[in-house]
Amino acid sequence: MELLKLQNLKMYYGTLRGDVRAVDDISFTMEKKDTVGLAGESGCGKTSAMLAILRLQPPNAKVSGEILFQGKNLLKMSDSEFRKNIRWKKISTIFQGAMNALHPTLRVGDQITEAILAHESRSKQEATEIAGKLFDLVGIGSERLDRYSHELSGGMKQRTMIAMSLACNPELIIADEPTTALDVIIEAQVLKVMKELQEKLGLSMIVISHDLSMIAETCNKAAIMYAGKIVEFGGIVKVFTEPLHPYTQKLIAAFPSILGSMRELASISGFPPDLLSPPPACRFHPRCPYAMNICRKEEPRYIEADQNRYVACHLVSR
Amino acid sequence: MGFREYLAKRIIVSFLVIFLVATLNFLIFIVYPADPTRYLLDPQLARTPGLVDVIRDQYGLNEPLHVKYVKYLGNMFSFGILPPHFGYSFQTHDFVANEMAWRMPLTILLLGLALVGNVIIGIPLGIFAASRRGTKTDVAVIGAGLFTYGVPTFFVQLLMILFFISFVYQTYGIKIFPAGGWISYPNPEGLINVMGDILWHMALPALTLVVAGFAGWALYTRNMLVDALTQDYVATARAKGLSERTILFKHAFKSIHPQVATLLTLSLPGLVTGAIITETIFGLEGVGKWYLSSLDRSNPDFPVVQAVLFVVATLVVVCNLVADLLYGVLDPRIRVGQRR
Amino acid sequence: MNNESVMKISNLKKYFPIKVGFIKSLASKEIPAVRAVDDISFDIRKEEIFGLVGESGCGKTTTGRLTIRLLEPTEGSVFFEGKDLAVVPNDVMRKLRQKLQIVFQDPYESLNPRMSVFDIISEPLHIQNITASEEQTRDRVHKVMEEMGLVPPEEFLYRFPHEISGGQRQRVAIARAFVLGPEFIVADEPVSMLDASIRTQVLKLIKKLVKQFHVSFLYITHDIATSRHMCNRLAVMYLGKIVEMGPTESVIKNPFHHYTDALIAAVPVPDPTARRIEVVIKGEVPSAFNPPPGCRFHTRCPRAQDICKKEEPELIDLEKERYVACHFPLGK
Amino acid sequence: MKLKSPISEYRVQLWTRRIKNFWLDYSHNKIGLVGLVIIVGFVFTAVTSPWLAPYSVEEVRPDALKYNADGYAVPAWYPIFFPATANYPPQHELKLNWSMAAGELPQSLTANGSGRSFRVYYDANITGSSDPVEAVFVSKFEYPYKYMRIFEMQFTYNPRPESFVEIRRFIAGKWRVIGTTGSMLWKIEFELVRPDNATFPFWDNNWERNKYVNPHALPDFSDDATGDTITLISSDRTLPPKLGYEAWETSLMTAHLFLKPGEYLVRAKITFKPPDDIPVEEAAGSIEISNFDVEIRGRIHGLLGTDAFGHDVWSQLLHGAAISLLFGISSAAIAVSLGILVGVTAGFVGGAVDEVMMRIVDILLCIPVLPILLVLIAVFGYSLWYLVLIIAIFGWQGLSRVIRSHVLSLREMAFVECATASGASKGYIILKHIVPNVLPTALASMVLSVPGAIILEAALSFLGFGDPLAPTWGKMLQNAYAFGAFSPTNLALWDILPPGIAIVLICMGFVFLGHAIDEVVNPRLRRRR
Repeated sequence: MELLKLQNLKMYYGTLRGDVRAVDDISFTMEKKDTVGLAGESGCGKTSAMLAILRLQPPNAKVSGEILFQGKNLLKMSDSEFRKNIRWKKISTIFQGAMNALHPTLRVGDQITEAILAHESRSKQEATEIAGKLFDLVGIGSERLDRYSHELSGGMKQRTMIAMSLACNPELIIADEPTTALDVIIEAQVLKVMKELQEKLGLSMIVISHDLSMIAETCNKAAIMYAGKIVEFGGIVKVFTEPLHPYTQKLIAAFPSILGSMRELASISGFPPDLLSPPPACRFHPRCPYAMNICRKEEPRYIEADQNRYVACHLVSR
Repeated sequence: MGFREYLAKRIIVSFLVIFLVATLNFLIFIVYPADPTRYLLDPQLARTPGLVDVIRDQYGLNEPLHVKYVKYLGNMFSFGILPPHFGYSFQTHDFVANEMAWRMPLTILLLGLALVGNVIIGIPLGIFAASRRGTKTDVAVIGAGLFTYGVPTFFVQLLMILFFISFVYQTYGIKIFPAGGWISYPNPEGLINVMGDILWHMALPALTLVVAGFAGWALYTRNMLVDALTQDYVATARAKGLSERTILFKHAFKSIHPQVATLLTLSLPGLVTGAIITETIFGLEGVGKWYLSSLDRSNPDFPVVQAVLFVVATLVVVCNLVADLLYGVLDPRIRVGQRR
Repeated sequence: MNNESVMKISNLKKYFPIKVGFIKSLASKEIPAVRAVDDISFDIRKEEIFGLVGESGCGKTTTGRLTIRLLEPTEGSVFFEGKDLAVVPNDVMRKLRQKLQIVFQDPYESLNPRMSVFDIISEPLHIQNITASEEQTRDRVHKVMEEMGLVPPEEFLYRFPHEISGGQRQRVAIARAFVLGPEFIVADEPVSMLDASIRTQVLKLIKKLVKQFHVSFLYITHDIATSRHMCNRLAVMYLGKIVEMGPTESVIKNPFHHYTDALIAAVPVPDPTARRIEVVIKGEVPSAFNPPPGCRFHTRCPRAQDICKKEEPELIDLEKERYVACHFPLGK
Repeated sequence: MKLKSPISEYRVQLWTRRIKNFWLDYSHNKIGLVGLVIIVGFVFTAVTSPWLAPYSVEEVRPDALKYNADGYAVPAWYPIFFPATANYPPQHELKLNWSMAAGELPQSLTANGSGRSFRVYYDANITGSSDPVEAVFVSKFEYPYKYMRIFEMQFTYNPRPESFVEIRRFIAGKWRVIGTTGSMLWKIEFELVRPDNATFPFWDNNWERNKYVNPHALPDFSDDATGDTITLISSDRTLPPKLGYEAWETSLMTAHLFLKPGEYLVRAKITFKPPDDIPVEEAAGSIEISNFDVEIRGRIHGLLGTDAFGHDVWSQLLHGAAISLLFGISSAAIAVSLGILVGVTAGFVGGAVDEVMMRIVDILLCIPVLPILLVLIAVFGYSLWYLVLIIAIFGWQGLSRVIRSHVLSLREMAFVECATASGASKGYIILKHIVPNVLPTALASMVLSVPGAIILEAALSFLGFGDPLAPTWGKMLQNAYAFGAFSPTNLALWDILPPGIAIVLICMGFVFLGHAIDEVVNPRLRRRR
């Protein structure tokens, strides 16, 4: 069964100079136990998409389209229903930069139990026990429940966030750049914890990152975003080994690998567009080496190129 | 450096500050050229040989500087408990402490009422505005706060007098507030009546201080809260499905507690300033008015000025110390020495 | 590239004293210090990009600053053109600075927001006072901007840093470093703040400049995968020490030190089909304020023995320019 | 490709662009524009006040003796809102002419002159009668107002027996002139005639005489009654009793005297008669009466009425603008300079210097300023410029903290290290990198600290610790408060509200301006991407 289905999701930020089209008509579907990687460069709208799913968008954002979660449209839900039934209980998150995502003057344990108490009718003691188990699970140790966040190291904070995201046994976890700002070895440790939990608990996740390597390691599906649009979506192996969209091709080739033989790194000429006035038609055409006339005139449709492979490019649709 | 060591350092510094203030306080009146005997005495009598010296002796004005200084320090640091109780007032020819003893409670009452009023109106209003960021309520609070910044308190007080006293009372005869002073004449009978009467007289002055100040408090609180509300941990709390109330009070407001404590201490100097003007305008016989009249050009009363300055400085320093303590309790992160 | 060395660093140390309470400082005689860089030696050759990798807090950035004397070393020497930069008088150092430059990680911080691109790039010329006329200044700024791909220069001259994109800023920062015609440049994570699609542009620019102007780079990074593409030789730092050093490809393919091994194993790979061996070491980097005795890595090393806790291993030449500081090197 | 223009031209372009960009950003800020308009308005007022104000500073200072109108005269537009004030008299300063009353003059009198001064000659010899004769002079003025409170009348009389009678004796069959003499008794009565012909005598002198003159000697006038200028003010002690009122009933009295609009008549009746002790034929002389001025103290005056001393409020308000602006800006500028100096020094030098400076700032921050200022003023003096200095000295602490922390972060910025790496000296870095980056903050903070200084000065003036000679708004409020503007009889809103509102307005102007500048100029608030 489909766990989450985005249909024509749009999110525009109203600014004085016009609408910034941060997310412009994206669609994808994920099943239970899927781990979808949402990849793209900074400012491509991946974090905005996450905020839209969590309904945490800033007040100047306009969201349209459909977000179907287990068949229910999240955007049509009332605030209180969404808050009580979906947030954390069904969909939880691991935020970017755990040092800021944890409250500075509340004990980390309390921050977890508070989430449990908000959604489940349990006693304070039970909640503390659950939190302790979660801490053991992510490898921090339940004895650290009464610490403040500033007393934990960066890796431990990130683990705390992971433990917190598991507090109410959610159906879906959205992780926004979960390992950015961590050192390589700590990052590997955290990723290992995430992968283990994924296997053990059968989690469904959306992982948002600018780092394709990280997505390659953790996900089974990947969505590549460029300038507010998903340009390619599909199974992780297919997307990485046989990329269809020129942007995906270039982006993957731009990532250096520590394994295998040395290869030339690809570069993409030009700069990412301003989402206030993105290029017309295909948004990638000014930087695309294969740009044709039609690319400048017509926006490519987002089509199913293969089974469960979606792409938006004139090269493919022709 | 531990918190305890830090606190010990603060206490030592505080004591030094008080000492420094006391010394400056002494020096400034050495610099002042006027001779108090000039206005202590009837000009006729001043010609009487020896009388000036007698008076000067009585007030300890003939002693050498260092003796004066030591005596002065003794006077000050005994805090009015040991004689001669902050020295003799030139005006009343009595111990300064005796008069301060009944004036001080009046001032503390006034400032206490004003502070409590500001806090219980301003802070909730600020929270309310922050929770409604971007709405008209919020804009109104911001506007009022900015407005407060540009409006002299004494002008607000004059306007209130104009309205409540000149119009409502004196023109239309409706006596909501008394016309001035701190107690009715003749004095009411019985302790409770007296207390009530004093409170009634305090009401309008305190109210004016609240009116002139609450919007500033609201704006500060609002700004700090809005800052806190845009922090990532608030987004976390929201994503956790906590109610807006919990987010606002448990998460956002809790994180600004230390700043509120700081704000409280920083508002003290302003309050003291407010006392002088308010008491003068409303004719309250508190320390502020007393202080101002003691600075009268033709008839200055130095011992009073010195005593008041010293007591105020001590109070402010002590309050700052308390705030430091509070800060350490409220913020587990306390990074020593990096307050504010 | 030849083997002539441009810069030779030997036994370099940098300790940062820590502020302690007055009472405590009376109690202990020794002034406690963070040993950011603790006795390291290496040399950088002409036209070489020398990579310095390690996790945050390992002392690589401090090393970079020490090499061009942005920090005063506690001990040791930095030889450049036969002079020890650690002890040369200030006026000589001032002249030498023409040949030593630095490019920083964050292009948002390394450009003064109140200065225009022209002012930023021409600033070193003013400081060193080497152009005779305004025209000369102008021409040199123009030339260097063209080299950096900031064309046409007129379009950028008037702009302020916040008006140009991240990639362009980093080019401006590099232009600024190149305007004096340097011989040695410290590049402190020059691309880590840039997007993947821009990153390669800048990396290629640096490689081009090395060839064209015969400069040497000290390339500081935490990203070992990128350093593989950039550096001729690599030194791996851990807690203020160099634990391994050698030609890049050789170090990556065949690490001798357990830390290097773990570091390489931890790097994610942009290839879902690759199944790499998971050697995830436990724990986090200990504090540099009180580093472990003996081999500093022994607290986390999977093969630590008693000797590792007591005796500090020397950095020795194991084979063909491959230096390692380990009692039990991998594969030996 | 080559840059075509020389670098100096490039600089001009850069600055033009900077200013243009600043203005583009600024002009989007509505509050900022409002603030700008307010401040420009006040600056304009301050610059033009010497020409714009109806009265000069010296004319409206509390120590100025001349009245512009009655104390607490209402503004001219008041009757629109308060019809009761409709018939209030404006300031009248009439220079009236005398004329003879209708009817024949007695034979023994001749009058001479016109308008401002008249002279009456008396010669009893003509009729030989010893009966008193009288001359009546009148002066008229139209008075269409009501509710007069104070008036002032002034006239001069001058008995001058310059025409005297020849003393003739019948000697040797013919009249011979044997000497000259002139002597008379005279009296002036002064009365006001209301339009309804009710007459109120309100001044007279007793009979006076000029001296007998020795027939054989030259006239000697040394003991003569001399002339006098009589000033009659309605509040004179003597005037109300004469008219049957108590001394404190002055305004009642004037209201009664000037009851109805219409033509008022002032009558001066001069009576002559020969003294008893000389022959009738020898009685002669003259009196000159001149300069009849009537001042009716206006109860309605100008744009904003008058203050307690009868001085024009509008003029004071205009003159106050210059002082407030000058005061606020100069003390803020000095304070900000100190703040930059301390902040940059503490932040850049660091170490013990920083520690000591910040401790001092800590102490100064928690000291209540006003009590200290009061002592300092009491001890050292009340001059305005002195006030500027001490307010500035107590106004830089907050900014120096902000600047210090800013400098601390700037010092660690990569671009500073870049400059160092290029061989820049510390001085260069401070001047080229640190100061330009803190200046915008300092500028905004300077603008924002102007209101504080203005309010502090107003408060000090209000407490009577301001410059006694400067017409500041705080002083206006003090005078209003101290001299009865709040009493229900006066309720001089025009004297209370304008200075207060002016303070509020100018402060708001600076607050708005400062906030807008802060928003525009502070890169923290600029979006990074």
